[in-house]
Amino acid sequence: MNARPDVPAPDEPAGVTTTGPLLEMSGLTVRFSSPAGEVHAVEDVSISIARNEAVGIVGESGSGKTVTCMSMMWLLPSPPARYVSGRINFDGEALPRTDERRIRRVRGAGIGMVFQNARLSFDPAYRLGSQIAEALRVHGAGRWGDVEGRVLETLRYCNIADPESVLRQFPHEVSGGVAQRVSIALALLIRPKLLIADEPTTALDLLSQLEVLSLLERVRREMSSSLVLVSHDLNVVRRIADRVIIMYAGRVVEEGPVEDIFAHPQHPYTQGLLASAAQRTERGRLYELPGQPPDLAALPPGCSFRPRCARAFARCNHMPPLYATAPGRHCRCFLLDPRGADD
Amino acid sequence: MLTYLAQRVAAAVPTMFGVSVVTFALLHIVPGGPVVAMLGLAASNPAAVAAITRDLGLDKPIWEQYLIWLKRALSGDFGMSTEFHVPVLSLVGPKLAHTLLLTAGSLVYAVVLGTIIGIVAAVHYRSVFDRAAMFVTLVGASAPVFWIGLLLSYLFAIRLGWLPAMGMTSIIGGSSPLIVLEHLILPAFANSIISMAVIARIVRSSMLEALVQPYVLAARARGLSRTRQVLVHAFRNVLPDAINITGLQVGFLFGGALIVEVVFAWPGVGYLIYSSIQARDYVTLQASVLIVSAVFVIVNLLADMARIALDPREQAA
Amino acid sequence: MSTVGAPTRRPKLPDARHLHPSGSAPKSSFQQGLASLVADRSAMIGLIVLLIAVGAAIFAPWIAPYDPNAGEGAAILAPPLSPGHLLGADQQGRDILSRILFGARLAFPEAMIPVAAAAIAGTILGLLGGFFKGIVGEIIMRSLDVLFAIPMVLLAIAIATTLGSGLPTVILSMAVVITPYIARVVATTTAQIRSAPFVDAARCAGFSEWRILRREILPHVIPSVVVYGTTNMGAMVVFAAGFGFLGLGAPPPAADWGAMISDGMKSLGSAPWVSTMPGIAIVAVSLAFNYLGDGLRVALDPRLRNRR
Amino acid sequence: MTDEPFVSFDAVSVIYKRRRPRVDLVALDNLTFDVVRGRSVGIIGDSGSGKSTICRVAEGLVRPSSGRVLHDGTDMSRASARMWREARRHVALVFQDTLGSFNPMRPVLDSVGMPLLGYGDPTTAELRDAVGAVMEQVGLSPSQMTRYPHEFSGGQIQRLAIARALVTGPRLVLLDEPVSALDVSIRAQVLNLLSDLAASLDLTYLVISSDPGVPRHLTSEMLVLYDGRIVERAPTEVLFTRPLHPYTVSLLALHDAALGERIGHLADLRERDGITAQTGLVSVAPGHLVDMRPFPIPAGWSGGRAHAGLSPAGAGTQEYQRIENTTGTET
Repeated sequence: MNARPDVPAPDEPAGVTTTGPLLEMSGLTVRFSSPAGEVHAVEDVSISIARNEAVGIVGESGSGKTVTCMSMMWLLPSPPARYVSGRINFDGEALPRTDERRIRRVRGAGIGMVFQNARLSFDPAYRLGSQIAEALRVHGAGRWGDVEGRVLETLRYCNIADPESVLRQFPHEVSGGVAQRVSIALALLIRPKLLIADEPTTALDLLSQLEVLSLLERVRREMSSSLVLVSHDLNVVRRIADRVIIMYAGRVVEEGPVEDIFAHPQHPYTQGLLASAAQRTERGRLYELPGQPPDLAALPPGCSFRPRCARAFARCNHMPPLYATAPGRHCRCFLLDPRGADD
Repeated sequence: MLTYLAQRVAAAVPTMFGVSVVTFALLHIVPGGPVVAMLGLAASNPAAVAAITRDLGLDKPIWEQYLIWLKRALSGDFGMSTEFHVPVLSLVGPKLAHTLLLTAGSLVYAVVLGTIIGIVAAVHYRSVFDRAAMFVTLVGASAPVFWIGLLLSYLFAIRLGWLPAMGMTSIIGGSSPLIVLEHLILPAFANSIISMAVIARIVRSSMLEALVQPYVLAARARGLSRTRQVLVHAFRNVLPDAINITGLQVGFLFGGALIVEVVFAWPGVGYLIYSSIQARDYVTLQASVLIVSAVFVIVNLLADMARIALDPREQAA
Repeated sequence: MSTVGAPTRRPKLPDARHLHPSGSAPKSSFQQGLASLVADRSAMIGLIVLLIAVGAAIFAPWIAPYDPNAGEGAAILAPPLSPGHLLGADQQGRDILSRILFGARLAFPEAMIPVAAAAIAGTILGLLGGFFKGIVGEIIMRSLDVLFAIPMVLLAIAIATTLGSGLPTVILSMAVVITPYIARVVATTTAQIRSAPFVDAARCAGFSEWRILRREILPHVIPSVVVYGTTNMGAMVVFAAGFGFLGLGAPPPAADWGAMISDGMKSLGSAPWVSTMPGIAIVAVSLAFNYLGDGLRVALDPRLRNRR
Repeated sequence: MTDEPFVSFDAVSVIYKRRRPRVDLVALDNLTFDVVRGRSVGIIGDSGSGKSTICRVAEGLVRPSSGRVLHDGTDMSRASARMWREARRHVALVFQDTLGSFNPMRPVLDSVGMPLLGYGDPTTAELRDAVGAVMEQVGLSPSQMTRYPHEFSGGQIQRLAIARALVTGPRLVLLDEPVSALDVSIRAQVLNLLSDLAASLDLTYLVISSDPGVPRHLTSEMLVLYDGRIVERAPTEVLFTRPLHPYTVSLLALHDAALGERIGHLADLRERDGITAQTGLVSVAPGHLVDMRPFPIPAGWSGGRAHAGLSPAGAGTQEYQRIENTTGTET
């Protein structure tokens, strides 16, 4: 096993309060205009990430999980995205969407990001080495000479065999697994306080998925940076995250410690998702969540899950709030209304 | 990579062969045969017809004539111009240089302005600039080159008098490069408008596609500035397409130059072809078409090589 | 008769939710196409301008104020809006408006006939070049390369000069010049579709190659040819005017837009309108074709049209 | 009805010649298996392990470089186009690129009804009735048949593809990654639909999937493919309860942490039964064969919480090591 190289933990600049959440996102609402009408991608989402915490965001396609994680550093270009509302507080300081200069300093330094298709997240016209150097240079890393050592070391830490030759290769010349591990290395190089991974294993073949997952678990154990892992695969999130947030039709529907959620999910959608993923069978047939994923341009009134919910009742044609059902646990369903779910 | 280039060069040879056959054939489908066409009115005198036929070896079988013609063409001998009674090559050679100059001038306009408009329109997608630029370029591409030339000539040369309206050199100023450049501005710009429109639209659509690619979003996530995302990453990947289109545009610019030369009396091959049409000087016409096409094939080849050199994926493919 | 596997027991299945996006009652593809075209404002403007222009061409003799070729001494180089001559008169005192109307009688055939002919020839060549790999395809594609090598204008001039000027020559030269471009559009579309999974699906369903060509490839090729043809009809009007300008079009004194511009060149300084007016007509018609072509591109593609 | 296998592969190998890079791609390496009526077969393995090539070979779209493909017992190596057309009548294929297998320029009626047009000459009325019937069978209302493919959601397009496969009453249906493009919550709907149809229409399936869970409920036997060759094959439940080959173990561990923990291992088997692992598949139990050849365990497979079963001593090719079954829980 490679001993943990000297990839320094993020050094705490003096004067910044080390207590309090690392990132606080409150009331995020993002919409897209499309030929089929206004798409409500994310509706009033509030997430807080503590320091050195791993949070999993789980949701199916169209749940808004990717838009949410990207909005943590106002990444989505608008147009086409439209930030209707939302405030972000990072590392104790407000991060207004208008402060382009400060956002650019946070992007890639405070927050590092890893994308779903790693090979496509590198520019096909440049070698991997020059793109890594470019990212470091933008954050004041000085000449390549004194950084190369650390780059090679970090690449080896990420299980890249022969990092020297990988640096000279073009993105399309390396495998998906290698590309993903290089992008993780690049994110780590800039010593981020928060690492966001948007479906890091989805586009990989099985063996590469194992490699990337093992690497993320190692980063989680050996690094002090917080991690946001976005995925549609519950097993992936269960292995890495401490806390998990379930999203459906652009809203958070359930949130809580990962073992709690897996042991006794409260929201009907979470229950359905877990049953489907575990391929539980009832009377010889797989557990089935009826209906279609929601059409974000034509959301039904009230709870978005109502059309597919077996336990829907009259009250569900209003939008339930996010009830606090236990310390650190929330659920957006009237069934969990502390005042009793009167029909 | 070299094999790919060798292939491209090899592919150009049959093309050139095809071009020579087409241009040679053109001379022979003239109604009444080439001789009658060349002699025009004097064709009524059978002795003259017989003399020319023997002289040009037109009595030999067609393919033999082609071989003779091709051998002489390769050695630069395209026969005598019936209008100016000088070897065609001496006529076409210098004029070709002037046409190349005019084409190069319009190419610079088209590429520089077209690319800039394309990039800015893509970055400010659906903005006022984008809509205006697309409308103006569409109108520009829908107007005849000579009409635009006349309008520009009327406005800037005749009414405002800023620029010369005719020719390449002025009697008083002589033919210093500055004077030539001054004469070049109007015709080159007139000729460039259609190609500028095409390049702008293609650069814009390629840029729109490139700007939404994951690697641009990733660059943004790494804290790169918007300019760097647009130019260093997005445009760098559009460059090979832009060069490819520019290569193809050279053909249009050649064609346009031939017509613009007539409007601005620019002493190029176009003007020569125009006058040789009037004078029924088929030998010159045929040679001009062949030479211009040959230059065009070579230019296309160069554009192809430039595109490959710039696109690493091409090299691997 | 079809051998449908008769289901022994129809399993009770949850009915899939109504279609998304929910749309009105499904009309035939023709009706959908028409609806999309009518809804496209710029395409409609293009269509109206074209209809007016074609109408002008057909009814020119009746609506033109003067005989296009009869010069009127007093009106020589009369400016626009002068009495009796809305758009003014040329060096021979001929009314510019009448000449433009009659010019349309030349402009449309000079553009539409070659594009139509080239569309047919180009489609056949393109299908052969794109669908049948092997030698046939290669020969066709290489011969097209030859035509591409010669600049369009030059090729046209070369053909026109050898066959003598006049309408038939212009139409033939233009057809020869455009065919390779249409053939290339068809060949690339065909080559793309050939490898699409739904073509494999057709083979698995027992379709012969010819039937695949007719039933799966043509529905993609025909719209792209129609759109490419319509959009480029405008460019052909401009190109045809080039012939007139170089004196290769219809012999004088016929009213040809290109020739009118070239005649106006002599008196550009004193009477710029002589050259300007026909140019405006060319631009208008050319733009109209472009917008109509764009509208058709959306109307003929099911994926784009019901997005509106 | 002959009880010949609907389709059988006899030592089929497929090698794609490639110019750049000049190495040949071995898609299938000496594959032998049968699909008999009523006993559906599942094939799992990584993308690029040659899975999709199996469907194309079974349908005759790709000719094998060596070995034979048999339909109902007849050797198709030198079959004429007409023989292939007849063979395809009883074997339907649901493509991996489902949306791509529908011509976007034609309403779904034409695509779903395509096999009918291929094998018969139905009138438009007959075509509409037949398409309407199969659409209802897969849970879609026939009124949608004039819509275009892009107007349907992922789950609905998958149902349409299944409907097309049913329209000529096949006996065997090849399902290439039937649900991999669908969301987890929609997958169960399609899988249940497939198992219902198998029961009601007496269908047999060949299910190709990268997710081991998908064929689990549809098949009675499973093959694990790696680099074009079978590394393990067993009755479905046996494969899930006692997977032996390290590759199978990793496939299962990735997709279901719990499954991964119930792991037997190869080494102690070899010692107990004295089987010398030299070439190819060796039978370790009735119907359970495992490839004993050394299997390269990539360096990255270290650690991992629920992945206790595998901890290689180092990188590179590695004789399979005796691994403690750390969890020891038997269900």
